[in-house]
Amino acid sequence: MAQTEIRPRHAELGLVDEDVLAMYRAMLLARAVDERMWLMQRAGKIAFIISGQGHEGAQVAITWPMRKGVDWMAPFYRSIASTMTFGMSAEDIITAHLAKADDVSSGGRQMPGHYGGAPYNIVSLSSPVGTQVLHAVGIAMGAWVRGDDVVAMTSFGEGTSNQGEIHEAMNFAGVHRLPVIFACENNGYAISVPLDRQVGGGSVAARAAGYGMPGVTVDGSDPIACYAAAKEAHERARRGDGPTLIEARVVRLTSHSSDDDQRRYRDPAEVEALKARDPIPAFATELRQIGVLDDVTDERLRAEVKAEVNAASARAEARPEPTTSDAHERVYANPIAGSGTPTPLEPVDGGSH
Amino acid sequence: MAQTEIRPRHAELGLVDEDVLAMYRAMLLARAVDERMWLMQRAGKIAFIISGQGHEGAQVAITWPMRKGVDWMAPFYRSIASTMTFGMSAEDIITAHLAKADDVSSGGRQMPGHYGGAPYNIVSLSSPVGTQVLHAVGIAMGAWVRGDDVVAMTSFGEGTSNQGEIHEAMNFAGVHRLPVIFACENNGYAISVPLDRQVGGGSVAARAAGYGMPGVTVDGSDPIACYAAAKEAHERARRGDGPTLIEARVVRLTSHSSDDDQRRYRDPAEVEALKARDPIPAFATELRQIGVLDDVTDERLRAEVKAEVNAASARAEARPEPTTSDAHERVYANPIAGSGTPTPLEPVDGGSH
Amino acid sequence: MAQLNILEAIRSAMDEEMERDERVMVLGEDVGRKGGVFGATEGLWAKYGDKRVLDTPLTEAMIAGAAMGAAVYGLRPIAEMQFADFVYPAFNQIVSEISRIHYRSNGTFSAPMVIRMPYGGGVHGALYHSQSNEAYFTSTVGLKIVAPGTPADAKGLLKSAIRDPDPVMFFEHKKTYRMFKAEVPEGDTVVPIGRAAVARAGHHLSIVCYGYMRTVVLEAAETLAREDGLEAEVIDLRTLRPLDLDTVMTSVAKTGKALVVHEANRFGGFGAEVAAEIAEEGFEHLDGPVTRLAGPEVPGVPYHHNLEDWFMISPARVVDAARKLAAY
Amino acid sequence: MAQLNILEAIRSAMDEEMERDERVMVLGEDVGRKGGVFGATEGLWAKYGDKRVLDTPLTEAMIAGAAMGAAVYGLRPIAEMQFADFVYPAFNQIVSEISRIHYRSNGTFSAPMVIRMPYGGGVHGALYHSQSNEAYFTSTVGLKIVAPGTPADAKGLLKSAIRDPDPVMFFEHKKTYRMFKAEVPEGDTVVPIGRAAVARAGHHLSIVCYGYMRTVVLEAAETLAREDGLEAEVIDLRTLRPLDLDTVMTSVAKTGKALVVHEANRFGGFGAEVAAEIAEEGFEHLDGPVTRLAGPEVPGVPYHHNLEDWFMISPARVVDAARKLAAY
Ligand SMILES: Cc1ncc(C[n+]2csc(CCOP(=O)(O)OP(=O)(O)O)c2C)c(N)n1
Ligand SMILES: Cc1ncc(C[n+]2csc(CCOP(=O)(O)OP(=O)(O)O)c2C)c(N)n1
Ligand SMILES: [Mg+2]
Ligand SMILES: [Mg+2]
Repeated sequence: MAQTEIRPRHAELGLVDEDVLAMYRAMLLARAVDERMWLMQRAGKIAFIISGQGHEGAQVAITWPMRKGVDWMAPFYRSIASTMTFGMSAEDIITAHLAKADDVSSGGRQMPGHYGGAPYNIVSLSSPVGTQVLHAVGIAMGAWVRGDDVVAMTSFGEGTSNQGEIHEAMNFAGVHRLPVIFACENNGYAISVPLDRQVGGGSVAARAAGYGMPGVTVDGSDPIACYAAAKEAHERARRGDGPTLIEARVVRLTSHSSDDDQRRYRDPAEVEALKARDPIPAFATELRQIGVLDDVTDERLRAEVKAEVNAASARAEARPEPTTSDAHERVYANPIAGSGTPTPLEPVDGGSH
Repeated sequence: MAQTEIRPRHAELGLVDEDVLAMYRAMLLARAVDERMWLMQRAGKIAFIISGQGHEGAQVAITWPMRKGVDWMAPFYRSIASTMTFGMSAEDIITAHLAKADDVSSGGRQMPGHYGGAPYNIVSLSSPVGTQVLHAVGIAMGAWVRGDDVVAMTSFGEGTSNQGEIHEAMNFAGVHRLPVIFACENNGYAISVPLDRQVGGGSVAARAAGYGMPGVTVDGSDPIACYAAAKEAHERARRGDGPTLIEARVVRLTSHSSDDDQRRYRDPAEVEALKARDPIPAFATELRQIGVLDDVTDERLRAEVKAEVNAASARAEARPEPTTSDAHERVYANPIAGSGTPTPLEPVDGGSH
Repeated sequence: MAQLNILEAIRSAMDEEMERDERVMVLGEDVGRKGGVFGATEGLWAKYGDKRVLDTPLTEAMIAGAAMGAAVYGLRPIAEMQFADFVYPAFNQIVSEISRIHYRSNGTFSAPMVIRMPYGGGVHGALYHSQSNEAYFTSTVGLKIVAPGTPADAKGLLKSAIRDPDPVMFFEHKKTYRMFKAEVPEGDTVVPIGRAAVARAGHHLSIVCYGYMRTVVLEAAETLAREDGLEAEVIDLRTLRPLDLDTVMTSVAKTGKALVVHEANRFGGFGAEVAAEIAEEGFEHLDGPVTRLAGPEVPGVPYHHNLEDWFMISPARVVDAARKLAAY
Repeated sequence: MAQLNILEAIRSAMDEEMERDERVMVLGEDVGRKGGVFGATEGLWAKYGDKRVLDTPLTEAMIAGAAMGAAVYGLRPIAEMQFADFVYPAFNQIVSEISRIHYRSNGTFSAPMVIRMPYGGGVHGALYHSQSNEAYFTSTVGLKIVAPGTPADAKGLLKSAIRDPDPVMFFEHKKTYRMFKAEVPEGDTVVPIGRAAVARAGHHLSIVCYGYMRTVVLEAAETLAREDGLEAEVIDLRTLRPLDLDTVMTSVAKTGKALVVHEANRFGGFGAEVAAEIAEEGFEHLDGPVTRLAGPEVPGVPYHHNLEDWFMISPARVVDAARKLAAY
């Protein structure tokens, strides 16, 4: 399709046109799911939503080299596009948000945004930020000890990059050249606290040098640049050359979460300016420029995505709610009788109200 | 005294000959106290000793710019020379090791090596490595909030530099340009684990860039180089330009502690080679070369130091032992009656044996 | 007297103490311009500026450890943990350092500081925004632990905590923040640390609780009175460490029966200490077993409302447990 | 039957399990070439190599968190904390992550791993090399907690722990490491998690203990028998979570009196849970108050031997407490 003089960037990286279109579609789908979550939240169907809007370009592209069923991922709460690129379906995501009984992430036990999926090699996420980074490193350590050809990837924000556990994780990965990719999605804010109050010196990537690993900063609104960094990182990990820290500069298009209102701490002008860095129109423009995308295709993809989200929502909503009969189960893999081991709660009659 | 052609390094830094001689004497005194501790340990008077031998050059020189009664220090367990340079006496150190009732560090409550002294602005040290680094940063924060002209200094090993709290401490200091000096005494081992298994990339100083502060590596067996770095760091802190990370490459001349035997994990040749980097003969040679030290002075200083340690030991040994009458006191500054607040233990008659 | 909710009471305690004593400062995540994720520090940043109301990086160990350093230096920091669930990165600083510096330095250093933490469930926060993790701290010698249940107690106890020369962990049940308003004395009124309150007088059994459970238990007590003619005496501990056992035992000596209620899981919960003390001290008085009513043995409050309701202690469950005990 | 001390028993359990199952690995500070600061892993590095016996950087959060990642991935890591006192940097990983991943993933992930920790005082280790901090973990749902008191139990329970699909915290009292040798069954003998042992039969009172206290209490029991004609039944809990209340209650039903002994400070200690359970379950049987004997309320074992002796529970103190209770 491409009619440009120079070879398009993606071709240089070994991607064919179908690949970049598929990436674009993945971004559209993640955005559509995300937007649907907000609608459902406003409709009172979901108590809480934490969004990935603005991060999709980086997430799709950095996840792209990851091999499904082989590699592993320890995501964070904005990782809608990452987890979907790595195997989760729109229905999985929506089911988790609705906290249905058979939700693959947690069976309704966790809040929205706490992704996980044993079938997908996606490690179940908790809320304290940054803990997952050590899990990815532990998986990489496991693979290294066993001699398995496995790469682990983990994502986190720039505020989170200051947590001590991240330091310990990166250092350990650096010492043993473990096959792990650290993807920091730097959106400039940790809730209300801006980058210059979070990261001394302002660069997360600059920290890589202190662990003996490469640190690269990429424009997170440029999926091809992100892919290039991730491809290299993935190859490096597989070669046994160790970890890479990728800092993707992205934008947080929404408030921190549905509980936050960013107008309290961010200029209207600043918020307005974010739109110019939305990765989806940016990528669409690029794909049009290189002749990979046109109106017809774009409309077809958007229609497909919309239909997919509609169908996924309908199916997800129809799934059963959790009941309390097994609420005490699956606390231990091997429950041993004794005090402290969960048992069913006794029913109460409990007064007339 | 100096008769050399070029201006001696210390003069360039504004130190007069008496200063460098005083530094040399401080190193000798710290070494003598340290050696005395080992003797007392072997004699069964002290249960445990953790040594600063090999670190004295860096410790004396990095502490030198610190203003007594104004600045603050959060040391680590090897900081015999640092704490003595900052005000503790030989008698204070020996008394602490003997765990006497009026030991300034802890009144016999803590193990040897856990320095502290309210009269000296030296924050009481615990054992979990690295915790003290945040205290120094907190003091610097306090000074910054109040507008006080105060510098905080803290010391720790290269193994400890990997602890998450160090990352959080340095980053926070970097963000707000707090007046603090981070002195990493890199002796190449954390007990038995060598540098290349501890620090990804092998350089602690390289981490400073990731916090937006200068990181300098100095030869810890070269007191003048250490002083130069510390002087600059102290001035930077006072100017409001923020923290500095100094990595001093030192040697650990002894086993990790009296509980350790480094021959289990270190080559005899490696251990032998350490002596060449002992800062005390190295500094003596330099001082002789520049004409500041001669045999007479050296002997006088050594005799003085020996007498000082003898007198200090005698006085320390004569001090009273702690008794149990107040063992439950000074747990709370403001004890409030109630369960959980310590009370005296009831005496027991308890059986015939 | 002003009518305040608990959140307002907490905010006004901080404001008044910052006004009164310039050594008092607030630090934590989002406490500055945003005013905290629950709004506890709203307005303070504008009033006291960037340094005394300090937005820190997202690092709890640093918050606790730097607060301790500043306290040792002479300030009176109030450190906010955004949620009690996120205090664990600071655990080392709290239990190794903050709680121990006074003792280990033979009383020559101290850490006069407060750690404020929103805790508790019933807010759709699931496993990591609902924890009642007081038991990790109540066993720690050197700390004082406070968990108020009313606006007046929240304000008066926070003032005491800020002025206390020892480190105080201040547990704020987030479900109670805006739950109700109540009278709070105007002006500089402190509530002493270490004193329980008789929240309701009664003589059939004693129910011991704290925090949000005070509200739940009081509701249950009304039902018991109305439906069963049982007059429960409700003790709101307010301070968990040190424990005001005198007030508890005075009640138990009268009623002969004790029910201890808390939201956290039962095994190893703070109720174990209260129950064990009552059982040992009150052996002569008890005419029924010291009974605990606590959360189920699962690792956190689950999210789905069916599951969350299952987890939380309701007035109905208190009524049920009280009836069984009273029938003894 | 071999005669082993506790340290040898632990080492041989690890060795045999590593031999049996190549998924088992050891990681921690100085566990490799040095063989651990107490020698627990001596010889394993030479036998199993650099990766399966992995010297980590000095970072406890990393040790616990990476072990969990590896466990999720399919390995069976044994993580060593050099001293229990230094586990706190890993507290977040243990209580937020390791204990909860099974529940939060609805049973689809688990963390089959062991955290070994030398704990306890009486070794001149002072505040930070003497802690009995089990109570921070026993209240944590999702963990299993083991604290053996004999070589056979140490070996058999460590084998069970390594094979268990859940995370197990394994408390090794460092004073007992080389204290005595005793018979340990040869070969692949496991001791099940969750079962207490009657260490000594008796009928006058029950004394409940674990770890090093088993030795102290047994010595006291001999004195009581000899000097007072009192036959104490000694229950060694061995596993703290889950608690084998059946064995405890069988004893208490017989004796009518229970003394709970541990080394950690009393307020909020694990003994509170044991005492509260006995008080509630055993109300009908008790003819004396459930009594706790525990360490004093100071923030750690002090260093000077006068002070350390003051802190530690001695047989004499057990005798004293038992006499008072028996006289009830
Ligand atoms: C340990 C911990 N502390 C605090 C929080 C509350 N919290 C959730 S997200 C967040 C900000 C994270 O910022 P960043 O890492 O930059 O990621 P972003 O949300 O911007 O993508 C905070 C403070 C938490 N979840 N965990
Ligand atoms: C948190 C913690 N973990 C483990 C230990 C045990 N320990 C004491 S010193 C030490 C090694 C420290 O090495 P380094 O930081 O390089 O300092 P050095 O002793 O070499 O001067 C270790 C592992 C400890 N004190 N604290
Ligand atoms: Mg961010
Ligand atoms: Mg070292």
